[in-house]
Amino acid sequence: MQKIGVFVCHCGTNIAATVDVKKVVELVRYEPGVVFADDYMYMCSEAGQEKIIEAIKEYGLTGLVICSCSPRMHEKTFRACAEKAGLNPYMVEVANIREQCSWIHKDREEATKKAVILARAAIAKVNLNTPLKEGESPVTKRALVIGGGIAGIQTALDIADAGYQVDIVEKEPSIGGRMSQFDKTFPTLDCASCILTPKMVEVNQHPNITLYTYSEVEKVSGYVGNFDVDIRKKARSVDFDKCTGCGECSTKCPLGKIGKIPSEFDRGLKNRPAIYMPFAQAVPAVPVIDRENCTYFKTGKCGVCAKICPSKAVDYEQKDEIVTVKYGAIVVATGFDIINLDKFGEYAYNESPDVITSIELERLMNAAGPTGGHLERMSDHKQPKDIVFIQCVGSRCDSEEKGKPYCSKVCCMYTAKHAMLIKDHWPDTNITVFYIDVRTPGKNFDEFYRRAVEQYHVNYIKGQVGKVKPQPDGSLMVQAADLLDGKQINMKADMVVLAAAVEPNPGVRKIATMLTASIDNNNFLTEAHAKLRPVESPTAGIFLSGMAQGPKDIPETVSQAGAAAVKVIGLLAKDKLKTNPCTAQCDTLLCNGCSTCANVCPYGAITYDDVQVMDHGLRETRRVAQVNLALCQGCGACTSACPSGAMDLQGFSNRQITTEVDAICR
Amino acid sequence: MSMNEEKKEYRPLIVAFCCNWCSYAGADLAGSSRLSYPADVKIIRVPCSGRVNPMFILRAFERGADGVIICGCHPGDCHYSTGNYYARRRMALLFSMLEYIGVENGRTRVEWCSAAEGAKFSKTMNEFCEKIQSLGENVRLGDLRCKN
Amino acid sequence: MQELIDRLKELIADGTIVRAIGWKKGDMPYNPEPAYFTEAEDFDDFVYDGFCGANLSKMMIEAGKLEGKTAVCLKPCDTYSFNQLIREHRVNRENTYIIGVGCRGKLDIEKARKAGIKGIKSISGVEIEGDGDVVFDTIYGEKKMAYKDLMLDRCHVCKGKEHVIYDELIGQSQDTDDADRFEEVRKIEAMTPDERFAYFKTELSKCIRCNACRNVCPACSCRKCVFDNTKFDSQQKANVDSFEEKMFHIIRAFHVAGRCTDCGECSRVCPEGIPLHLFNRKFIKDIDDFYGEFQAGKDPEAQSPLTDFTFEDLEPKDAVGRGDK
Amino acid sequence: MANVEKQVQLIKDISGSDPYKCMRCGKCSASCPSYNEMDIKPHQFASYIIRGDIDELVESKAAWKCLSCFACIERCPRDVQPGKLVDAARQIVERQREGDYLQPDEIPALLDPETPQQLLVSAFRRYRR
Amino acid sequence: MYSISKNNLDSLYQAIAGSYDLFMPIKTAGQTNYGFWKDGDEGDIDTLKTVRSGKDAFFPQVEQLYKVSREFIPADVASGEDAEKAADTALRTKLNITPGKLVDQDFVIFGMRPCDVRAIEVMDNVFLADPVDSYYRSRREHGIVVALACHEPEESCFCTIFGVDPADPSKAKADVATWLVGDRLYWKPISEKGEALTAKISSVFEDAADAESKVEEEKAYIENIAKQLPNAELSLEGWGAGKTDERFDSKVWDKVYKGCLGCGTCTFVCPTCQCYDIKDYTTKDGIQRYRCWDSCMYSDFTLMAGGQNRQTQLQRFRQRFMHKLVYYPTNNDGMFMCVGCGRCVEKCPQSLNIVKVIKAFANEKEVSADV
Repeated sequence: MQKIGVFVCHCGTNIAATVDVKKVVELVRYEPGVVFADDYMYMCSEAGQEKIIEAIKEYGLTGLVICSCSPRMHEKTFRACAEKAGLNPYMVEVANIREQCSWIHKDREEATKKAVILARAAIAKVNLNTPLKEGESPVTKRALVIGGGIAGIQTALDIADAGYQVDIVEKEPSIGGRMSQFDKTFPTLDCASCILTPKMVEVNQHPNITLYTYSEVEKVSGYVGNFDVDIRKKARSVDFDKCTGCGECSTKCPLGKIGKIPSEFDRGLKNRPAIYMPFAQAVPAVPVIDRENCTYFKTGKCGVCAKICPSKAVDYEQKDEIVTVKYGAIVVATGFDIINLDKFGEYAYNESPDVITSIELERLMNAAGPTGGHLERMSDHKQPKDIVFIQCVGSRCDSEEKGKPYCSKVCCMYTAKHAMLIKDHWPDTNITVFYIDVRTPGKNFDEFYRRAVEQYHVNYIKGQVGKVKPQPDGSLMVQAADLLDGKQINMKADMVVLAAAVEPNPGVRKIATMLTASIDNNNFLTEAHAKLRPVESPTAGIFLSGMAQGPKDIPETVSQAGAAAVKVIGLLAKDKLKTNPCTAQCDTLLCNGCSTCANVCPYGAITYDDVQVMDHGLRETRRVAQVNLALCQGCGACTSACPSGAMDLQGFSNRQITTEVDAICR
Repeated sequence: MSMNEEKKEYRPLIVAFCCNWCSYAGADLAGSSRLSYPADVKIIRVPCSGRVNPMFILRAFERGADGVIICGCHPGDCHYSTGNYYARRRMALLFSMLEYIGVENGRTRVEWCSAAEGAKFSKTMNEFCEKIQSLGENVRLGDLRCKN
Repeated sequence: MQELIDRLKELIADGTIVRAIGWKKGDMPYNPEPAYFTEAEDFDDFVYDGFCGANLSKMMIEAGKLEGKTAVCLKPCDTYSFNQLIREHRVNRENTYIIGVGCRGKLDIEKARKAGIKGIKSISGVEIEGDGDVVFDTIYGEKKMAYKDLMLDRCHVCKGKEHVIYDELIGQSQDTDDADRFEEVRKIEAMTPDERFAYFKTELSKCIRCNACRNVCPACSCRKCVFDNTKFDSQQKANVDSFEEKMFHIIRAFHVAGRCTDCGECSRVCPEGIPLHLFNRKFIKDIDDFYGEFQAGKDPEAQSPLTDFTFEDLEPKDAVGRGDK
Repeated sequence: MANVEKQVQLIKDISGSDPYKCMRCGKCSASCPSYNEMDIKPHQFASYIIRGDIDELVESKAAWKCLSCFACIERCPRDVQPGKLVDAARQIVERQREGDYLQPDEIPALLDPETPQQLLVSAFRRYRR
Repeated sequence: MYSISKNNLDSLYQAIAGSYDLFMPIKTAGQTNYGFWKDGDEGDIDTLKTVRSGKDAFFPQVEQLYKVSREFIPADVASGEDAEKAADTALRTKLNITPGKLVDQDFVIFGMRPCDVRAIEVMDNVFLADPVDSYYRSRREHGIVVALACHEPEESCFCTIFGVDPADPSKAKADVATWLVGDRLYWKPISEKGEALTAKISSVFEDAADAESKVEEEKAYIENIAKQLPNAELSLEGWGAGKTDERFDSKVWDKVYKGCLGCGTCTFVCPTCQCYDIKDYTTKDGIQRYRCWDSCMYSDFTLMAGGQNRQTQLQRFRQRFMHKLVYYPTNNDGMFMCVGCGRCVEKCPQSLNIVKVIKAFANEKEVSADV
């Protein structure tokens, strides 16, 4: 029989305002096993914990029930507190009477009654708790960064600089990501490639960093400290070691001249050959053959690139290669893209080549871009005179099939940037920005925006555009309302730039599933705690960096990348990790050896052995399940698959759960 | 008037099994967002919806629960990657069997609820309570011995 | 039958097997019992006729642990159970010599009793080969029944007379499948919830918790049933006319769901004549409907539907109310 | 006061939309073909309802200038659908007049060449469900 | 002797049920079992063998023994009465024990066959011997047994070898003997209790002048059939009191048990098996302690912390038959704990039964005699 102490927290008035704490104390005192019950203003405070420790010592408590906030909040705190008093930390159960009681119920009597029932369930459970001991598992001192944009690059560099091995997996032929497509950055108007390219080179040359470009993560198994990752290195068709990056092949590829393959890097504003490097500063500077479009791969004829390559690096026979590497930690930095605009027919994006997205504008303004940095309309290659920017295209949109409910965060700033850059080059241009709200929280951000208005006279109009109509004369008619002046506007424009909403890279869902990292409704990776653990996934050993976690600009991305790196370094610095003791356990006397549990175990933690058992005097050799405690993550899938009840989960045993059910149903 | 006061209003007893990673967190979020739902719902924390043994559900009914709801991560989001897929199959078969033996539809429910869906959690619980309230007391699965 | 006996004796004589599991003549003309045969004279009592309905595959769990090979006589449907036991590592295939025996449907003496036949002294026409009527010589005179009318219900919905695993085949089979396997389930599904509840309540109120269904079931091969398990707090012995029987039978059916081959032993042995197969068959029908057709025991490599999934599986809320308009 | 609340609720019920979701982006006003003839602009409908100025809305010109072209409903990013709000306001008027609903087969007789096409289309759209 | 037309049996049941609880064979879902008859139930006395015997009348499968519940008075309630009490949790916690209700009303068991009536005697030896089982005794004291002759005994019957007379229930320890002959039921009270019952319901009976002769005819008919039954001459030689050593270590057990599934069918349909288990069921505020039938064939029968005393099915199988045919007779002046009802013969899923066991030993003897 346990000697249980029950501690009911007021949480200031958070609990006490709706739950009669004294009454809870009074009523649980009579529950079986309870020898002590008390309440306190803040149980998690130093003084509150002291109270618990004293009671453990004075009453020789063997189990604790804390009625307080969610166990997700303070279970760890109270376990540590129990441990301080010499009690096994797993003899603590938390009854959640705040989030799941006082905060959602208004009626005091009802809430008090429920709190008592929740406490009873926890008491009944503690009666069956057993002391558990954490195991240990080793840590592989190598990290994987998925995604080679600025987030991935920064994380990798920081980890590598701390002396740990890092691998970057990038699915494109070059690292650099979205940032490499940008022209200038706000609010300082630095040239994006001037600040990014050195970092890309550094990554390439860092002794601790291995690059897997044109590669994808294929399979992930294992757990924190011990991940096994299969990486598919897609066939580049160019020998990495032989290629000098001279670019001769790309220049000579016949398809480059016909120009039918739109360049991904230039957002389709330009075409590229079948053997190509995405951009001039690509890292690694080794081209790939796009086998889907290459004439040689389609028809077996051509072969020009192989013939002209001075170092004989082109290799049509190359195959995809899968390498398996062990990692201790994984960082997801898969970045973002902009949403598809098909659903926004009113903005005529698909109708007119002169309606472009902001990323396309970045390419158009970039000196290395399709127009050599000259701003021109894609329809007639004339320089636009009147340019309209439309904000919030798909952002802050309630309709799920059209857009995204969130603010994309970066559009206000880059639009101001675009406006100023255009005005700088072509001061005669008239620029109108239609906005809903201009959001500029950030260091020097509002100053930046005000500069666009005050210094460059960019015309900001509050009011979302209703329609963009291409006109027969090649111009665009923009229909809007100036809400502040109360006028409807019909405005002619030469070019319309849409600030399309950002969304996580579509590939992230697959990766998150492989990593068992949770993801929110918008496909952003969920952090372990929005405030306290913002760069960690709830899944141990998985860390988040950059846009994959939520909309953010470059400075924020870089700081988050650094934070993720620190978390990884902290993990890799450990030699051993403590493992969750709430693992499955097999009762060999009940086990049939039927393999049902092994079939549902997601971690391959169950194996079968022939063991000698003594079953009530009967000695037999039986095939029974064995749980690898280092692999078991405690999900309990095996326990409900097991027909005989041989498999049980420590900390959430069959008995413990049924007893909770009973207590609730009393 | 006094008649009404004496007549005890029927309040259902509802057991909710919530997975630790998504739904329990969703319930916490409902709490911190003050999105109320009836106190009739009592939550039991389990590591994963795949941990919910059909026996727990029948046990709850046996002991007098009027409704049992299992909440887990959305398919594809299971913290343990596959637990909810197995749960989905188990519960589909179990619910169909309960219907088959004549238990009213709607006493059992599975809902996928992420940690971000506090509003959904609260809405689901409100709906479920309403449903159970309309079904009334569970007389078909309860064990009479528990009543006295 | 003689061919079978001769072959088994031969196998013992040449050392292929040490013993055989078959049926031993009963003291009544209709009650042969499953038995071991080791010595030549043991075979004097060997019988294989229409009343040998017992599924012997489960006996191999224990027999497989014995020294030397054991031959077991399996009817076509029994081989599915055996395959399933192999899949679950419950039998030792290396230690088993499977003789697939022919079958033209097995008989149910209860059907004769229901037809008012009693005081039976001897029965003819139940031999394994033949096609005549069954003739009962009773204290109250001679009675006749068509073989088909005396057959176990399960034989009318036979899975087919093909053995899915065997070492050798002896004897001919005749098809007996002449009814729709899911007809009864559909009939119940078409009832109102109240009618369904009343139906199962009446049937299950007869249950005496003798555990015959469980103990005979080849899928219920647990060393210790969860209902005998003190650790789970699920132990039950009593029968009360409220919930326990439902709990027991639902969970039992659930535990064998995806593993039950529909051999029909549970309904055959129930002393109260409860149609227990209706639970299992419901699960089989649902599995077929929800996840594609699946026959347990057909392929020992196939993943059981409950330890498998697809991303697009049916949601539990769509599993119910399918009959509602 | 209670009456106003009732009316607000009625509008919410009829329109099925939530005026609180409006973020004043003005896409409705931008899209509205009758904008210039309206005294209350489409993007203001939500505020009128939130404030409870139902009478003003009902008595406005705007309510009767809306052509029910549904451009605002189609484009509203917040699902507030001002067109439905103003339509609901009109229905309130109709109901106050205790006007009976028409059966579909009564309509042809009532048609005269002066009836705006738009009105019919709008009615059909609304009652399609 | 009284008589009633078979067509009028329902009015007989109604008459009895008017004053007593009536426990009798009722047909539900195709099977006939004993149960408390109420209007609308299908009484069935044509079926020779109910699935379960009538022993539930005195020894039901589940029986509540007593209830323990905890009661707790909250401090605020107690403080109104007693300040000292309010301060001390222990003083405000109470344990209530409520014993199960003993039967205190007469009830009628109708339609028991002579073998089942004999089985009551078997159970009496156990439950009424010191220490007396008060639950059983209360039922015995209040139960009025109406026995029914076996119109056409079946091949599984072997009651005659235990001296049971299927033809004449008046020889059994019943209160009323009845015969169902053709379309009439003949009714003859044979004890004081039986007379009292008859007096209470006499209005439903009709005159039947030929009653005696009809019953005599029926007796002869039954006796004639009983003689022809295949097991009418089954010998019990070698069984009975004091045969433990002779039988216990026999090699025959090794063979006969092999098909046994370890289910409890034989035990639960048996009219004489009287083993039970006592268990607790946790309720809202305490426990209910109940007893329920147990089967010695179950692998967890008499399971104790240290394990079982019978670990193999062979041992369990042997126990059941040794108990019926040797141990019980040893303790009860040679009376066997089998009445030859033949239910196990019909119901064993694997077709094992007590007759086969008796025969197996008889055959073994022949074999060894030959050698």
